[in-house]
Amino acid sequence: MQAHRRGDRVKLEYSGRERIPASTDMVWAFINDPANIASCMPDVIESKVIDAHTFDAVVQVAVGPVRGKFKFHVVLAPQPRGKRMEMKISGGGFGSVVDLDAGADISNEGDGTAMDWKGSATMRGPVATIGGRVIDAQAKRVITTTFENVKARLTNVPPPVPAG
Amino acid sequence: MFPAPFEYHRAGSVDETLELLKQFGGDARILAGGQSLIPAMRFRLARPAVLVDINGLNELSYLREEDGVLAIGALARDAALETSALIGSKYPLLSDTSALVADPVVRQSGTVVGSLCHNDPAGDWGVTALAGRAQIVVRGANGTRTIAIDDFLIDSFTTAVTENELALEVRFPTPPARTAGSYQKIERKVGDFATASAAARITLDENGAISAAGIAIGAAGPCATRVADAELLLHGSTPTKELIRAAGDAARKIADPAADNRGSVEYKKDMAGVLVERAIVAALGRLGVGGLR
Amino acid sequence: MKISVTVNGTKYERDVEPRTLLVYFLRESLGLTGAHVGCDTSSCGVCVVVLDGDRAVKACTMFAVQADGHAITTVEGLAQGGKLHPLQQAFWDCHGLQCGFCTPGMLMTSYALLAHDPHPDEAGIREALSGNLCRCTGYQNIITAVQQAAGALALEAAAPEPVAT
Amino acid sequence: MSTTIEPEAEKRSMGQRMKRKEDPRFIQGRGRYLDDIVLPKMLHLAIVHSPYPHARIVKIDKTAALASPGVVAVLTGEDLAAHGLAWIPTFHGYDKQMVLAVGKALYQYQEVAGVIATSREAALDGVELVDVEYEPLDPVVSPFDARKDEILIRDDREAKTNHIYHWEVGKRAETDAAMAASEVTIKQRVYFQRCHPAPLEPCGSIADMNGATGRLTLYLTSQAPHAHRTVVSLVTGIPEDKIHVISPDIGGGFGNKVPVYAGYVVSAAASVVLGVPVKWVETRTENLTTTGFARDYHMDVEIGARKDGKVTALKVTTVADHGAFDAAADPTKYPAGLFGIVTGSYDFPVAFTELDAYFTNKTPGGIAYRCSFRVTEASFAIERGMEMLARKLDVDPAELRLKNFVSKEQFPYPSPLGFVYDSGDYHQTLRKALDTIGYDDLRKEQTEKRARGELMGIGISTFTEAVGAGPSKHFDIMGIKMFDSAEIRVHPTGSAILRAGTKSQGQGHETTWAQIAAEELGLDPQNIMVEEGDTDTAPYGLGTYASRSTPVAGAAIAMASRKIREKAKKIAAHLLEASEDDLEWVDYKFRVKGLPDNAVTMQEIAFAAYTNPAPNTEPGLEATYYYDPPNLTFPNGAYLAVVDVDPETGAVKVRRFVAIDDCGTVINPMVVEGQIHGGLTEGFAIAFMQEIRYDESGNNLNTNFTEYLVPTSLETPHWETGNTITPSPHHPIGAKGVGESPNVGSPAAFVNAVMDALAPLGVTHIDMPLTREKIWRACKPTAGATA
Repeated sequence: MQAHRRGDRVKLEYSGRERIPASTDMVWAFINDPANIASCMPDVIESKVIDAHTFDAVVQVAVGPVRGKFKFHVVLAPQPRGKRMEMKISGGGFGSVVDLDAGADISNEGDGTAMDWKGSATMRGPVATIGGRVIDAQAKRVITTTFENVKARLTNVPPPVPAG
Repeated sequence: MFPAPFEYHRAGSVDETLELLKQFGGDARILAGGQSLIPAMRFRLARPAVLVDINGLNELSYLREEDGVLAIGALARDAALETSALIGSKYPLLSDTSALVADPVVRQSGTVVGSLCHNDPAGDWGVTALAGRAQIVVRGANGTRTIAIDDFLIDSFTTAVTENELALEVRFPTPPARTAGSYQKIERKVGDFATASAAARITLDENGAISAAGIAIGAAGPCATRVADAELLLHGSTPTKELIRAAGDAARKIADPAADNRGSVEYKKDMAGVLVERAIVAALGRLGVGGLR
Repeated sequence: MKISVTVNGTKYERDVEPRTLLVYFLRESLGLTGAHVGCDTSSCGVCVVVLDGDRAVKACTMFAVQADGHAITTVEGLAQGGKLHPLQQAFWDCHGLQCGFCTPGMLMTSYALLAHDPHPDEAGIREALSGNLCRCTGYQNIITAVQQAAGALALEAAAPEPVAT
Repeated sequence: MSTTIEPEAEKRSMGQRMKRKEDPRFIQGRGRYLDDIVLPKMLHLAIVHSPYPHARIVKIDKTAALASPGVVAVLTGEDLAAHGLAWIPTFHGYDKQMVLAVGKALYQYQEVAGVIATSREAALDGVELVDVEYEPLDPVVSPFDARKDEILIRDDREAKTNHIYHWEVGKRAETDAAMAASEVTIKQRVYFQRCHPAPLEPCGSIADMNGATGRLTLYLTSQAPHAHRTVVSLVTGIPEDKIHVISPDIGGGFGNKVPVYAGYVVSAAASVVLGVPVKWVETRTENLTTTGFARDYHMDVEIGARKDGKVTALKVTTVADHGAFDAAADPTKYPAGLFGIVTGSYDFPVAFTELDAYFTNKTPGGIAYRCSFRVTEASFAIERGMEMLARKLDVDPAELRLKNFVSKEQFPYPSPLGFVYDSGDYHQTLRKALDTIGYDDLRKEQTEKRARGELMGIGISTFTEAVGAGPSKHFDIMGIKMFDSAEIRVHPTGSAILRAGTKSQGQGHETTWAQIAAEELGLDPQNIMVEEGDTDTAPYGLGTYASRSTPVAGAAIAMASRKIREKAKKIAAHLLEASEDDLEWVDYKFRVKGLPDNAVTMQEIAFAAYTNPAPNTEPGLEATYYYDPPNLTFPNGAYLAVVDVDPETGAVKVRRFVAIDDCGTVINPMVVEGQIHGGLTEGFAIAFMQEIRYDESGNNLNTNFTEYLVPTSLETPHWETGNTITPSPHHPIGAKGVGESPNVGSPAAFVNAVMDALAPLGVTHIDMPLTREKIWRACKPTAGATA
């Protein structure tokens, strides 16, 4: 799985594709449950489902010199017609704000499902320039690992151990 | 800007350092030169609960050449390499690099091993370590292990050193005869991280063909990147303009930089190629091979 | 925690928080306000002091606790016996300063430079001072000043010990 | 000049390379800058900033911050509103600006709350804990988008538009007609990027409200302490006698320290509320993101000419980005500053310029960064335009300039946009620059290099500035006329104290002001102490910026000295037992005409003024003078840059740079050279690296020194300087001002040189900063197709 990056320092974009050996309906049902998504985010210390579409999560960040807790507020916006799931993840930590937007399109592929996803991270605040490369690494990790874990959970194999 | 509070411990020995790391685990960071860590702490981007200061371990400040290896201790500072006659005469690749890291005052504190452990994607030493086929010696509670640089650099800001280990030294193989290197960097001004960087280490055989090549680029991916295709191309070939251009193109192809204030992906990819070409030309120039530009 | 630091030849014992940066320790605990603060990223060099006689350090990128047991020289320690250090004299003579804010850092970086290399050429000085920013002078007169000071120090070094014949 | 008699060289003060009197304290680390001042019981203020460029503020929760150790208070915009301090007027009073955001945050990093604590660290700990809930709104980042009025930035204003004002000067119809009739025309959009002065000392304040006396002492990093005292009085209602502004040593200003900033107001409010001193010192990030930026002008430059190269018309149309408030630092009657200087050094028969300014969700500002109110933008526009015209006409750019210069016989020269230039000899100045650099040889070298495919360029800039604001008929700030002042008291033993309404930030006033007074009075400049920056002691003045100190306060010093000399003459007559009419001032002495040995020095006169005063005259020897200049002064110069371009990487090497300046009479050549070196370095920085850029979401991309690039000694070229002198006929000592000339004139020289190097590739214009990537792009074989 390859994550691609482009965009400006403060706006970083990632994309990738997961092939999941499960039916489209199963995948769709899985990612519509905030508890499932919360459980797929990496390094979650605690999470709290607020309603059918939102949850809060506290993530342990550990990239290079950065060690700390990052609070995320996640809102799921399913678009059932096109089987597209949009996620808005707003986070805070280090005196700055990071917004992650992710979208996944679910489609039939052979006897499984393809999940094409795209994510972008926008950093605001002093962190953007001093810690751009660090936050980039962390945002990439959160987004890619979350989708990898969705696949892993539906493939019924243990999720990969995140690097680091 | 002021760091968040932390607990400070000064290590009196390597063993004590390991003891402290064992005690505090992931909450602790090693403080060596501090030139990346302290600014990150001032912005509260880094907020370690514990700092283990190893600046008192003078026994780690060595530059030592023995058994075919140059060993650079964990406390050897960039400026020590910059001013060392040994490095200047025998290790031009390292000498070049030491003069281009950050700025001359920062280099009086910053350490080579610390920079490798920080593993900033735009850092300098990872690039040179790849081209020079360096190894890192790491000690933990269970003893010492030696890691090839390719296995050491894992991802942005992530290395093979675990929470309870201390990187003791980096080892560069002593260059065999007819070997030279060069480090090239584009920076917007002194003190900047690289827009693009490249290192080359070339060994010629008696007939003037390339018998060994180490080529790497920086600021062109999650961490410093070896340009294996260029190394393959160069190996066994006689240097020509076309060959060097092809090595540069291999770098252009593999470079996967992120766009930022320093430049677009397109520019950085091309600069990766240009700098690989220039590093090879400069290394060959040091071996008396000219007329390649 | 308690630290003991020798600054400009005087030993000070003080209690500091680990997170206190060396520059604030000097400025606020010891009242030595020559070293300034101009940025948060170790870029500008207005905070430079000399550690253990010959190492220029950015005092905003070092904790005061790290100076425990070490000797620090600041701009206030340059003049000896009521006489300006040749670097200070040269900065004055050559108009090597305007607003004066970068001057202590420039002087201390130059001091460490001359400790290692008593006869730097223009290129060497430009290189050595490239971790110190100045917004006023365009550096040109600073470089001239360091050259003048190097010459004066060489004369001073030669003077006290006449060659025996 | 004031005197036709040539004084003895060794007694002369003017024109001497006198070492600076202020230096001993700076080289010994004994300067006293704002952050060096510590007052008993002093608290520290740190500020909470908006991470969003445009957002509604839903809620501010102080609870956690107030519980943090050391935190004493948290102030928000609503708290300030209770004291009538939520909004303050902008520089010229046409708009108002929020101190702390109320309702909406209008730009990224806008001040939202202030945390006051017992230490700097504790204040920052508190800042982290202030919980602000934002509702982000779409930002407007470009003035061209602002113009559409689809998103209203300032709903607090009566006019529901982002348009701030339209300004124009000159003859529109005649210019359009002349342009249409021109045989050759050029037209180009030139963007002068947003940049920031970034003095090494950030801004700061210490407010100390004394509850017992009711007096507020404000230590400010202020280039204009008196103006700030008046503004504080008007805003707070505190009587002006109860406000004491002290501007200590300043670590560079460059226009950055002219406006009033939120931190000043919040620290003052906090001191009033808490009854103890409160200090605020900016971080570098705060300096670059919240205090006055400069430039941000999008200029369409149009020049018409005859085929023989004689210019026929000039038209410049500008769109200005002012950020979220109209806080541009310009005199009240000049919303676009002195942009009318855009006809430059050339004799245009007709010209017209207009400008429209817009609000955007960016930091407010528009300050005069080492510049006399938009003169830098104007000079860049005309000098780039003349270069493009030379290219179009295929004539040498030096020849084109020589052909079109205002000639020295034309002074005083009325420009088509309303200025009357005082003096100059543009032909001589450019010829001197060409000779110094060896222009003809360089052109030969360039021809040879071009034949080999190498890229070498020579750039010229021959600018004229308008500085020294200004005559009271035209120039005021919020109604206060832009005079300046000096007070001189000669002590009995012949030393003196001189106070002025200006404020040095490195310009060397303690030296040059003493030199002026010493020359006029025949005293030793070493024994004239100069004091500025204390509103309790200095006479009222408008401060130091826009190259106004020497033209205005320098004149006031000369005039105050002459007032003293008049009185001294009475005392001399008494001492020499002669009639005043029989005395002459020769060689720094009053002597009886025809009896050269019968003379008294100023020192002797000073002693007599206190011990043996003349009958029917007041004892003492002192004078105050408020100088209202009759006109602006017009420094000018010819700058030449030589560059080599590496097409492979886009790197530019500035090989040589020659600057010939005419700033009229020179007070201290050493100080003038220093000013020119510094200004050229800033011009170099602007041409090649300095920029405050925003992304499309309104994020500031250049928030500290790792991204806002200040050149070091290694990038900075070696400068070659020289001068010509045409004294200003209306200034008492003929001086014109110089601090800004090099920053005004040099950016065009650098850009013209690089464009000249790229001419063989067909490149005519690239906007600053000329980064390697932009030049690399222009050099790519496919550039023509993709540009």
